[in-house]
Amino acid sequence: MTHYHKSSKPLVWLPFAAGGVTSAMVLPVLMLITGILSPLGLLPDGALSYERVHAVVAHPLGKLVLLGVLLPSLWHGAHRFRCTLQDLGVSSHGGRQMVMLGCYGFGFLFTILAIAALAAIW
Amino acid sequence: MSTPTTFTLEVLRFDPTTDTEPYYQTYQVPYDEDWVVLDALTWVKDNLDSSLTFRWSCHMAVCGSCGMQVNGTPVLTCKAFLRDYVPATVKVEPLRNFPIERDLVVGLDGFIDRLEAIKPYIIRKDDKPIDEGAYVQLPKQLKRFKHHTLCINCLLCYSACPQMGLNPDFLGPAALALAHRYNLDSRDEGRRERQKVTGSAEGVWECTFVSACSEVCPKGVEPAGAIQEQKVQNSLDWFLDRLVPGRKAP
Amino acid sequence: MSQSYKPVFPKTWWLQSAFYTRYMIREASSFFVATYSALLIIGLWRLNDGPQAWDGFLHALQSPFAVLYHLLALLFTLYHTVTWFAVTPRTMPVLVGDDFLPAAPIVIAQYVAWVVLSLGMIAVTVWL
Amino acid sequence: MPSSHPTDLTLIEADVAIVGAGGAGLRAAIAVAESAPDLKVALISKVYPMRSHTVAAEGGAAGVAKSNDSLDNHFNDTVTGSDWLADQDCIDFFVERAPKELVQIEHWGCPWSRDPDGSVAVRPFGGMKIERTWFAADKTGFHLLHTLFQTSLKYPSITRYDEVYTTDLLIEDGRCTGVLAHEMRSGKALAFVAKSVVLCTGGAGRVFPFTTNGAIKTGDGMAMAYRAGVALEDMEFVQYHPTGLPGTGILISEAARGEGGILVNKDGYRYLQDYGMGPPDPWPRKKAMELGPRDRLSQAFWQEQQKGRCISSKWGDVVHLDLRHLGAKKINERLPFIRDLAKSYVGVDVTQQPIPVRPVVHYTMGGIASNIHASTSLPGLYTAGEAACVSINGANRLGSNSLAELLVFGRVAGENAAAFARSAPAISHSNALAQAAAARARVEQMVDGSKGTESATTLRNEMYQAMESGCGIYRTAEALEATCAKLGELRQRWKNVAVNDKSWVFNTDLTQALELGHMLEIGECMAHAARLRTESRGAHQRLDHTQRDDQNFLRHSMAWRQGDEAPRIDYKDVVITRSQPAERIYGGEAK
Ligand SMILES: Cc1cc2nc3c(=O)[nH]c(=O)nc-3n(C[C@H](O)[C@H](O)[C@H](O)COP(=O)(O)OP(=O)(O)OC[C@H]3O[C@@H](n4cnc5c(N)ncnc54)[C@H](O)[C@@H]3O)c2cc1C
Ligand code: SF4
Ligand code: F3S
Ligand code: FES
Repeated sequence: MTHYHKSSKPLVWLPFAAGGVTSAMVLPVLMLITGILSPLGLLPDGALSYERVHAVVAHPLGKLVLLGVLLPSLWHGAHRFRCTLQDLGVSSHGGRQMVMLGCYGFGFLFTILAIAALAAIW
Repeated sequence: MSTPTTFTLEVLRFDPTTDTEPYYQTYQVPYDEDWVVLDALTWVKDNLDSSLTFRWSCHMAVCGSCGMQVNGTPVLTCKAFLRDYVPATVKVEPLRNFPIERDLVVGLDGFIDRLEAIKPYIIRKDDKPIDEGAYVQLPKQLKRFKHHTLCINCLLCYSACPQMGLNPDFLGPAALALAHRYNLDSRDEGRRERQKVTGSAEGVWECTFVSACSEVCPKGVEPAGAIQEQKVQNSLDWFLDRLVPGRKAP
Repeated sequence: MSQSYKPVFPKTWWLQSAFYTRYMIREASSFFVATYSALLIIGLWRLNDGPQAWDGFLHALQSPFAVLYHLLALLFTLYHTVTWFAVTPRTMPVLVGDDFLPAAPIVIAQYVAWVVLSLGMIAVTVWL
Repeated sequence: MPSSHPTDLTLIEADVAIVGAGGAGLRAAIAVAESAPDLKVALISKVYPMRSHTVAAEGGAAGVAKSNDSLDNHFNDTVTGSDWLADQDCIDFFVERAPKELVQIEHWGCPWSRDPDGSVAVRPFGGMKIERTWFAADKTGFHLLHTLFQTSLKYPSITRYDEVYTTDLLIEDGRCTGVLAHEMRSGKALAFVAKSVVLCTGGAGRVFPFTTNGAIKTGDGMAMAYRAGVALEDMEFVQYHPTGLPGTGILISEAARGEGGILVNKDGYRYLQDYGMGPPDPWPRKKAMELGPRDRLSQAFWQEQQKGRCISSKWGDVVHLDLRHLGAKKINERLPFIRDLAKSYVGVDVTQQPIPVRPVVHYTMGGIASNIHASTSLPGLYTAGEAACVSINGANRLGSNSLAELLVFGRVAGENAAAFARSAPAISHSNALAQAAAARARVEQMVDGSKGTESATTLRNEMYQAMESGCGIYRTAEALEATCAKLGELRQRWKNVAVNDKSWVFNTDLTQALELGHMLEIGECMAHAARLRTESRGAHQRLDHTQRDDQNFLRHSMAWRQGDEAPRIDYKDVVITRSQPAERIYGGEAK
C-alpha cells in the first residue's frame, strides 16, 4: 500500500493560481507594448521614456501593482514549467529534484531581484 | 454505401502463464448496427475463442466493469457502438496505466487501496440516532455535490490521465472526486481528516489539470473540477492553519 | 506472486492525441510567462541604473531575435489566457439558488475585464 | 512461477463468511461488524462489490415515509401484490423495519432525492396505494450499492475477497461451516472455514435469454444451497418487467410510469383499460392503469400481441411508453438515466418520441427457502436478498420492495449469523476439508482433464430456448413437459462440457461453464414447479388452468434436489395472519 507523504505544495500553488490570473489578464498586453509595439516604433515617441516609466515605478501604487503582477506570474511560470519538464519525461527522483531546484530557484532568485529593484527605485 | 457484413476486430492478448509480452490477435466478426464493442467480444468468446478474457456484467453502462481502450480512447465497451467505428478496424486494448492481468483484464488493487485511503464515508463527531429520522438536506445542498456521486469506478479517467502514467503513486481522478463528494456533503464533517491523504504529495498536487479525466468520463462526474476545487480548499486550509492562532489540522 | 504485465508509459505520450498535444502547448506557455516576467524584472534593474541603461534595454528589445521571442511569447500567452478563462467556471463553480451558474456568463465576464484592461493599458501608454 | 496447478487448498479462517457483496451481502457484512466488532468477516464476491447487480436498480426502495401513509397500507399492498402467496408475518416485520433501514442508509450518505423542504422525497410505484418509494433520481440501486460499499470500508473486521468465485458449501456435522472458492486471478483454491455462512448471491434471471439481469446473475448461491440439501422455494414465479428495451432487454424503470408515463399500442390507445386497470385518467392514479402490478401489465402486453395490436419494430413486437408530456425539466431531474439509456440504445429522445418497450425477465421471486430470521434448514446457513425466498414477494414482487428487502433481511442475516457464530460450539474441519478437496478436484478436472465435447454456447442456447418456450408469461402443461425433459437432458450433457481455456489465470471459460451448470439446475426447478402448479397466480399464468386455486395451491412450492433425477417438489403452507385471500382488484375500484 502506498504511503502518503506530507506536502507543502500550497506554498507554491496559491501563487501559481494567482499568477494564472495575472498572467492571463495582463501579460499579453504588456508583451505587446514592450516587446512588439515599442521595438517596432509603433508607439508615440517617448511613450516608454525613462522619465515616464521611472515615475510609474517610483510611485508606491505602481510598485504595488508591479509586485502583484510580476511575482505571481513569475511563480506561475516557474511552477508550471517544472511540471512541464516532468511531463516531458523527467521521472527519476534525482531528475525531479534537479528540475525542482532549477525552477523554484529561478523563481526565488527573481523574486529577490524584483523586490530589491523596487526597493531601490524611488 | 452498402453496410458491411463483417469487420476486423483486433484485440490485445496476454496470458502470463504462456506469454512474456502482449500481442495482437485479429478476428473477423459479423457486423450488426445495433451491436456495441462488448457484443463483438462476446461473440468471439462464444463462437471463435473461449479463452478471450474480459470483464463485463450489466450491459447498461452502470456497473463500470467493461472499460477498455478502443482505437486508443478509453470507453465503456457496452456503450461503444460498432457503427461509430466500422468499416475501420476496431482495436481493443486494456485500460492504460494499470498492470495487465490477462488479455483485457487489468489489476485494480491500486485503485481499491486509493478508495480506502480517502475514507469515502460520512465522518461526524456525533452520529444522529436512527429514531430521529433523516437529516434535512436542501435540494441546493444536494445539488452542490450530486454530480460527484455519479462515479461508477469504471477507471476510464485513470486510463486517460497522463499523470497516472508519469507518477504511479498519484491518487488519481476518481478517488479524489469521491473525496470531494464527501467533503461537500452537508452531512459530513470529515474534510480535514481526508486532507491528510488528498493534500499529500500523492494527492491533488500531482494533477496538472490535463482534464482528460473529465473528457472521457461517461457519467459527468467532473473529476478535474473536483480536484481544482480541492487545491483551492486545501491551500486555504494550509495557510489558515499557519496564520490563525489555535487553528490546526487534526 | 505478481505475474501481471506492466506496460511502459511512453515519453511521447503527448503526441498520441490532439487533446494531449493542446495540453502540452498550454503548459509550454509557462516558459514564456516565466522568462518574460524575469525579463521585466531585469528591466527594472536597468531602470534603476539610470536613463542610459534603460535606453540600452529598450534598444536591446529591438533586435529581431527579441521581437521574435515576444511574438512567440504573445501567442503562447494568449493561448494560456483563452484556456485559463475557459476553465475558471470549473475551478470555482458558483451556486445561485438551486442551480450552478452556467459557464458562459463567467467566461464572458472575464473577457470583458480583459479587453477593458488591455485597451486601458494601451491608452495609458499612448496618451498619458 | 504461475500457479498452473494450484492444487493445495489455502485455508482461510473467519467467523462469518458472506458470499456475495451486492446490496444484501454488504448490508449483512456491516451488520456483523456493528453487532459483533470482534468477529472476523470474510466477504467473498465473484466481482468487485460495486459491479454487483444491485447497481442496476433504478426506480427506488419502498418504506413508509410520510404521514398520509401507514404500515398497514404497505402490508396490504404487498400481500395483494403477492397474490396472497407471501408469508404475512414476514411482511409485517419487513414493512416495520424498512423505513428505519432507509433512514440508516441516509445517515450513511445515500444521496436520496429531496423535497423542497429538505426531507426525503417519495414517488408512486406500481401496485402501491400511496407514494412511498424513496429514490435517488433513477439510479437508486447504484447509489445504494456504492453507499453500502463505501461505508463497509470503515470496518476493520471486514476482509474482502474480490473476484473470488465460490463453488460449494462445506458441511460438517449437519452444519454449514464454510465454502470452497477460487481466486480468479490465480486460480488458487481457497477453503473458507467459518462458524456461519451467509449466501447473498442474487437472482437467476440469466437462465432466460432476454433479461434485465447482468451477466453475473446466474443463481450460483441458489444452486449451491440446493446441492447442499436446502430446498428452493416458489421457483416457478419469475417476474417479467413490462417495460424493457427491445433488443438489449435494458430496463426502463417503473419510475417512468410513477412519474406519469403512459403505455399505448399501435393505435395510440391506452390498452391497459381493457384489462381491468381503468379508468384511463390523464394523471397517474395509484394502483391503476400504468401503475398496476408488473404481472398484470406484462400479461396485458401478451394479450395485445395475440390481438395484433402491438407495433412492429426491427426488434419484433413492442408497445410505446410515452413520457413526452412530462417535459424536459422533470425528465432531466427525475429520469436522467432513462433519457440517456433510451438515447444510446434505441436512438430515442424521450422528450420528443415515445420509447419502444416490451416485457423482459426481471426478478426471481423464488429462492433459497428461508424465514423471518434469514436462516435456512441447514444450521449455520443464512441467506438474504434476491437469492433468498423469505417470502415477502409471493407470486409477484412489487417494484421497489426488493431494495428495501435486501436491507432489512441483509441486516437480519448478518446479525443472526453473528449470533450463531458466537454461540455455536467449535467444530473440527476434517470433513469439510475433505469435501473441499473433492470439490476442488472436480473443478481442476474441468480445466486440466481431457477435453469435453459439449460446447457451452450450444448448451446455453438450448437452455434459453427451453426456458423461453416453457416458462414464459403464459404457460401450458405441454410446453412445460417439453421444457422439463430438455433441461434434464441438458444437465446430463453438461457433465461433458468443454472448457477450452487451459490457463488458471482469470479463466472465465471455466466460470461460465460452472455458472451454466448452476443455471441448468435452477431452470429445472422453475420448470418442474411450474408444471406442477396447475393454477394461475401472480406471475405464474397457465393457459390450461386459468383460475387461482386456493384450495390446492395456497402453498409454497419446495424443490429438493434428487441427484441426477428431476427435483422433487412438495409444498409448504403460507403464513396468513390477518389478510384472508381475496380477489386482487386494481384500477378504479382498488382500495
Ligand atoms: C435492472 C434492474 C432494476 C431493478 N430496479 C429495482 C428497483 O428500482 N427497486 C427494487 O426494489 N428492486 C429493483 N431491482 C431488483 C433488485 O435490484 C435486486 O433484486 C437486488 O439488487 C438484488 O440484490 P442482491 O444483493 O441480492 O444481489 P446482487 O446485487 O445481484 O449481488 C449478488 C452478489 O453475489 C455475488 N456472487 C454471486 N455468485 C457468486 C459466486 N459464485 N461466488 C462469489 N460471489 C458470487 C456477486 O458477485 C454479487 O456481489 C432491479 C433489478 C434489476 C435487474
Ligand atoms: S470519474 Fe468518471 S471516468 Fe472516472 S471512474 Fe468515475 S465514472 Fe469512470
Ligand atoms: S486528467 Fe489527470 S492531471 Fe488532473 S485534471 Fe484529470 S486528474
Ligand atoms: S458492462 Fe457494466 S458498464 Fe459496461
